[in-house]
Amino acid sequence: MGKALNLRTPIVIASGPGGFGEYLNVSSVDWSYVGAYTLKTVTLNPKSGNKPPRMYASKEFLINRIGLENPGFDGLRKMVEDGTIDKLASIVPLILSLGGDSFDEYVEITKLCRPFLDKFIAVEYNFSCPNVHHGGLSIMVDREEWRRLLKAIRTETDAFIIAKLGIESGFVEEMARIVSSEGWDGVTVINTIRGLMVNSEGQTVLGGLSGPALYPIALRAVYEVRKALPDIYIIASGGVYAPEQVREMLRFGANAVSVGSALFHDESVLNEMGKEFSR
Amino acid sequence: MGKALNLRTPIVIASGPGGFGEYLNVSSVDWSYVGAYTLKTVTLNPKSGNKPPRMYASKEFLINRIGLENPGFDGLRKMVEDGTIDKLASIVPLILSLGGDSFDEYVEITKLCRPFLDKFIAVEYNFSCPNVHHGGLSIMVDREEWRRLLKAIRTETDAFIIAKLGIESGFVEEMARIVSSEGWDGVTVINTIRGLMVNSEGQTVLGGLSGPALYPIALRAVYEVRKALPDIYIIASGGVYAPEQVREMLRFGANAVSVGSALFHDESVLNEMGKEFSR
Amino acid sequence: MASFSIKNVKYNAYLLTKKSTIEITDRTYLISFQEDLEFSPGQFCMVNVDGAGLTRKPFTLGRIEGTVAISVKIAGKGSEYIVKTSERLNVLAPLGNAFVPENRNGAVVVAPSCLAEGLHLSEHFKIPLFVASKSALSREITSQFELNTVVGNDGYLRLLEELNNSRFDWIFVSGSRIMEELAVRNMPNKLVYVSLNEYMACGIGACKGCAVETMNGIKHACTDGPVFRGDEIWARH
Amino acid sequence: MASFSIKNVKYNAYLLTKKSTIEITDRTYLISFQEDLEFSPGQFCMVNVDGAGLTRKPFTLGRIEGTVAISVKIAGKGSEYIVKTSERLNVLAPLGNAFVPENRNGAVVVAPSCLAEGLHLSEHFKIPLFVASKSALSREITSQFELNTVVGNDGYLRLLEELNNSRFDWIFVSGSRIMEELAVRNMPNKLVYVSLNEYMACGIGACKGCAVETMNGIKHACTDGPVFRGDEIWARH
Ligand SMILES: Cc1cc2nc3c(=O)[nH]c(=O)nc-3n(C[C@H](O)[C@H](O)[C@H](O)COP(=O)(O)OP(=O)(O)OC[C@H]3O[C@@H](n4cnc5c(N)ncnc54)[C@H](O)[C@@H]3O)c2cc1C
Ligand SMILES: Cc1cc2nc3c(=O)[nH]c(=O)nc-3n(C[C@H](O)[C@H](O)[C@H](O)COP(=O)(O)OP(=O)(O)OC[C@H]3O[C@@H](n4cnc5c(N)ncnc54)[C@H](O)[C@@H]3O)c2cc1C
Ligand SMILES: Cc1cc2nc3c(=O)[nH]c(=O)nc-3n(C[C@H](O)[C@H](O)[C@H](O)COP(=O)(O)O)c2cc1C
Ligand SMILES: Cc1cc2nc3c(=O)[nH]c(=O)nc-3n(C[C@H](O)[C@H](O)[C@H](O)COP(=O)(O)O)c2cc1C
Ligand code: FES
Ligand code: FES
Repeated sequence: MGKALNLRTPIVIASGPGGFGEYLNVSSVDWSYVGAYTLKTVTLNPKSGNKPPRMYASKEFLINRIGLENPGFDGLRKMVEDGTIDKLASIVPLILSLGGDSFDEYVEITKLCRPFLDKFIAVEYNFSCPNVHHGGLSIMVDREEWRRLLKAIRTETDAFIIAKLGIESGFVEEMARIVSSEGWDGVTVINTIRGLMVNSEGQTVLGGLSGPALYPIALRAVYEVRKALPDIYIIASGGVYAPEQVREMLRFGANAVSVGSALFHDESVLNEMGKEFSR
Repeated sequence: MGKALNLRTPIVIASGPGGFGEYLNVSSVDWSYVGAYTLKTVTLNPKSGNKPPRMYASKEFLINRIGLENPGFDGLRKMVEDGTIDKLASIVPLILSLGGDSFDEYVEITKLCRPFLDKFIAVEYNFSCPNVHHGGLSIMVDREEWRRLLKAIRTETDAFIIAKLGIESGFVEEMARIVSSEGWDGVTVINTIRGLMVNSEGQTVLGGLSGPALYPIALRAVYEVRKALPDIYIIASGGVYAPEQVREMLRFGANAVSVGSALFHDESVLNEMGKEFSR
Repeated sequence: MASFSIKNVKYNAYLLTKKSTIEITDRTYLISFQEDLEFSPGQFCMVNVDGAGLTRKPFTLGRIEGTVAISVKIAGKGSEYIVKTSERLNVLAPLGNAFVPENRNGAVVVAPSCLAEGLHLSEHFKIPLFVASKSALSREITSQFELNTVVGNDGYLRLLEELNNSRFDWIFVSGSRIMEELAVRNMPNKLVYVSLNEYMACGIGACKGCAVETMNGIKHACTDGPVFRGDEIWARH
Repeated sequence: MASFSIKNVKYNAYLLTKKSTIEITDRTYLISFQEDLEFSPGQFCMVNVDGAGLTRKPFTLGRIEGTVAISVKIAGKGSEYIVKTSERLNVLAPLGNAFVPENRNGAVVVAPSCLAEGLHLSEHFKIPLFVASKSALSREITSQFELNTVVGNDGYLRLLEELNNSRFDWIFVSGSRIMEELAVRNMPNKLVYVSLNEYMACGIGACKGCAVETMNGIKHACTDGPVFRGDEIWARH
């Protein structure tokens, strides 16, 4: 058996839609029903993100091209130093999400975060953001380079580390095999899928698709990864909007289930999802 | 400029949903509005396909696990010899789709088909069927082996050859670059995406997703491939159900647009789509 | 292996105008049409349900005193659309093979969802019709047609037993998969025909979605059926 | 760069019961609610539209003689749901910053879609309200409120010219993006405030979707706005 996170419930807030804890200000959520809150991906240097428009939605998809807007390592450190992280963590366990624009940046930010990694129950590495030009998806084009990166990160930390994988860089179960063989503890599958929509003003929105239409794809990814790797820790991500879907994801092999875009519809669905697992 | 197919209209019937020409029996379609009809993928040996259930649908997705049921090369030869292919081709130009379970099978069937390839305006190689255990998707896991296969096929034939790519074996624009660099004429993007649904009888249906929800993903794939390769011939496939979508696909770089699952909704949409391009 | 020859047939798309819609039983309706179209007993059509479904939906065709009809059980959004819409229905027909029995010494058993087909076969071949329903049929239906009806599971099992010991050479059964399987298993003395309800996308042999495992390998419900010999589908023990 | 400090606020989810829905003009409605909730002029709420949209939808809040109200232009399925449903609305509020002008020597210009907000500001700050509409307002609205209305594009441009030469120190404009941009460009003598309509998913600063390019870099309409100084958004030439 691989290591596990032992969450109080298997419900996890996805990296990005939950920002840096803003949903903790929404009074309708009972956080004892939530197992962990993943912060938005932090990169070494701050990013101001992409130009607007950054979002659009159809009936089944939400498309976003935020472009990893984040305060960078310095911003994160400030949140640690001013007690924000401790305050958030006192309400719900936190997962840190890290990203980078290059091999060196991934390693560098890992090193820099080491002093306070114990404030987080796990670190998720975002290898699959479709909305940045370097890093994210492109780091995975060169399979051998990526494998070296996985090895390098594993060497830097004993934390519970999770690789977040999309479905476009290679068969997700093959990617997960690589992750596992480098001694990582878990994978999050899937991330958004690259899409293109033209909005009502006629602007082209190139971004990542999230929402209900991802669900059967994410469910399949969970199934394939579990089939390939009986012991790896799996966080399911993609189109989960209802308690039945949490149950189904768990049934097909997920250890935890992440909720992203559904927060935008009604964050109180977290209560319904978490209730049955709460002790 | 790369070679082009010079279709009478840019509307193409997708491989699979159109079977082996059965839609030519439907009287509501005016075939002068259709540029080409791709036959269902043929493999060296006949395949009886997967066990039922083979299909299921939600509001936005159709899932299928046909498993490349096809009569094999011998069946195809029979259709050539008994005049069926000529009869079909006299109504609408045909594209042959070929698949295989191994390197050798792809090459072998190419050789065997050579004597009658002139009956087809192009040959599409299916490298992306998610529903067979060997071949299809898995041939692409080993990138170098796949590149050798592309080279070997190109050596065997002067036909207009097109590689059909999914989005899961690697970034589709990277895959297309490889295809182009091996001297191929075109790509069809995308194929179905692997999904999992539980049907109303509680059976697990592992198959490929097609239908409306694929559209923004396919549109993005067309955009990315066109950006990477200004000269390659692109057939767009995925979720095209309406004339506006044909126009949009062409606007973002497609040379032709394939119609698959939409046939199941109403094949007469082909008339609406083709009309404006008809001379 | 299924054959891959392409049939020399024409499938037409018709626009059918509803003439009447009457409730047969709970959530199941008999819809008749103003227009005529040519087809044989046992054949089916694929009905376009507009935004209510990604594919056309298969329904067996029936003819009642000359009028084309289908019966529809509301199973989801598509069938609900068919029952409720006042628009004309876009229908691809006729599909599948005509049912041609070896003789006329047979009987038909249908669920209410296949009543149109049942009435047609009964009228066409001049053979008795039995309706096996979960709940009682509506007054409108029983007043319009003289029907032998059995209600509930026990009633159905008794009917099968009777028919198994009857004078008929064959029994045609059309309803749910469970109902058809029960018929095959519980009437070992008889030749049983079943009309299968496989998931269909094209209805014309193109998509290969409607595969059925038979004693003779994979067949396709739309082009090899929809009617099969029961013992080709279910072994009898 | 936008700041990343998390605000020390509580966002509440309310269930609001409709009290009245009246047509303001073509496809635009004023909806008032039975329940009260606390908020300041300029703030907005995110309304859950059930199956009619993947995200909650943003609407500026208004208060008219003590009653909470929103105005809604039917722009798509979500806004149509809000207008038509008889269910209670699930609303996250109050969001964004209160509008705090430097003095009370201002005026408010709104499109009919922002009438609730306009009435609120006008009442709260005791300042004049102008409504710029494409078509005439309904009798119900004009009989209930005394409104200065201009109809059509030309009327709007004339109003802007007048206001530009008026005694007011500032003008608050809330409507479409085009309407707001026109106001900034055509009232160079005035401090113009605009309430932006960026695409929003969360409304609380989490998703970073509502980015606006300002003269001072990227800001977020939901947490830095929704009201901005016009000259922070559009250069004047
Ligand atoms: C040859 C044939 C003849 C049929 N004749 C009749 C009939 O006379 N009367 C009648 O009431 N029903 C008949 N059926 C079943 C009918 O087609 C389904 O009930 C109908 O398609 C349900 O569609 P829906 O959108 O309402 O359901 P959905 O909500 O889409 O699904 C509900 C259930 O209906 C079935 N179903 C859905 N789509 C299809 C499909 N494309 N093909 C087959 N089954 C599907 C599945 O079991 C599914 O789980 C027939 C089926 C076949 C294959
Ligand atoms: C802070 C703020 C306050 C607003 N106040 C009002 C108001 O008081 N009255 C009013 O009528 N409208 C207001 N709007 C605009 C309103 O939110 C949109 O018209 C509404 O969301 C349309 O939703 P739909 O489902 O009907 O449209 P859709 O069919 O989804 O889209 C139609 C158009 O509406 C806009 N839109 C859709 N979804 C959103 C979204 N999530 N966020 C922002 N815009 C969207 C887009 O321009 C889109 O092209 C406000 C917007 C913002 C950001
Ligand atoms: C607005 C938005 C921002 C996102 N930002 C990130 C991010 O910073 N890091 C990351 O790993 N994933 C990010 N994602 C992806 C989500 O974590 C999630 O994997 C994806 O949205 C699919 O799940 P969903 O359908 O539940 O939203 C973002 C998604 C959205 C919609
Ligand atoms: C029932 C079915 C069978 C298919 N069979 C094949 C096939 O044999 N070969 C192939 O290349 N693609 C096959 N496909 C994929 C389609 O050609 C097409 O790429 C895919 O369905 C996406 O397009 P659509 O959304 O227009 O259907 C099949 C798709 C369906 C739905
Ligand atoms: S339904 Fe398509 S082959 Fe039978
Ligand atoms: S709407 Fe999400 S950050 Fe503003």
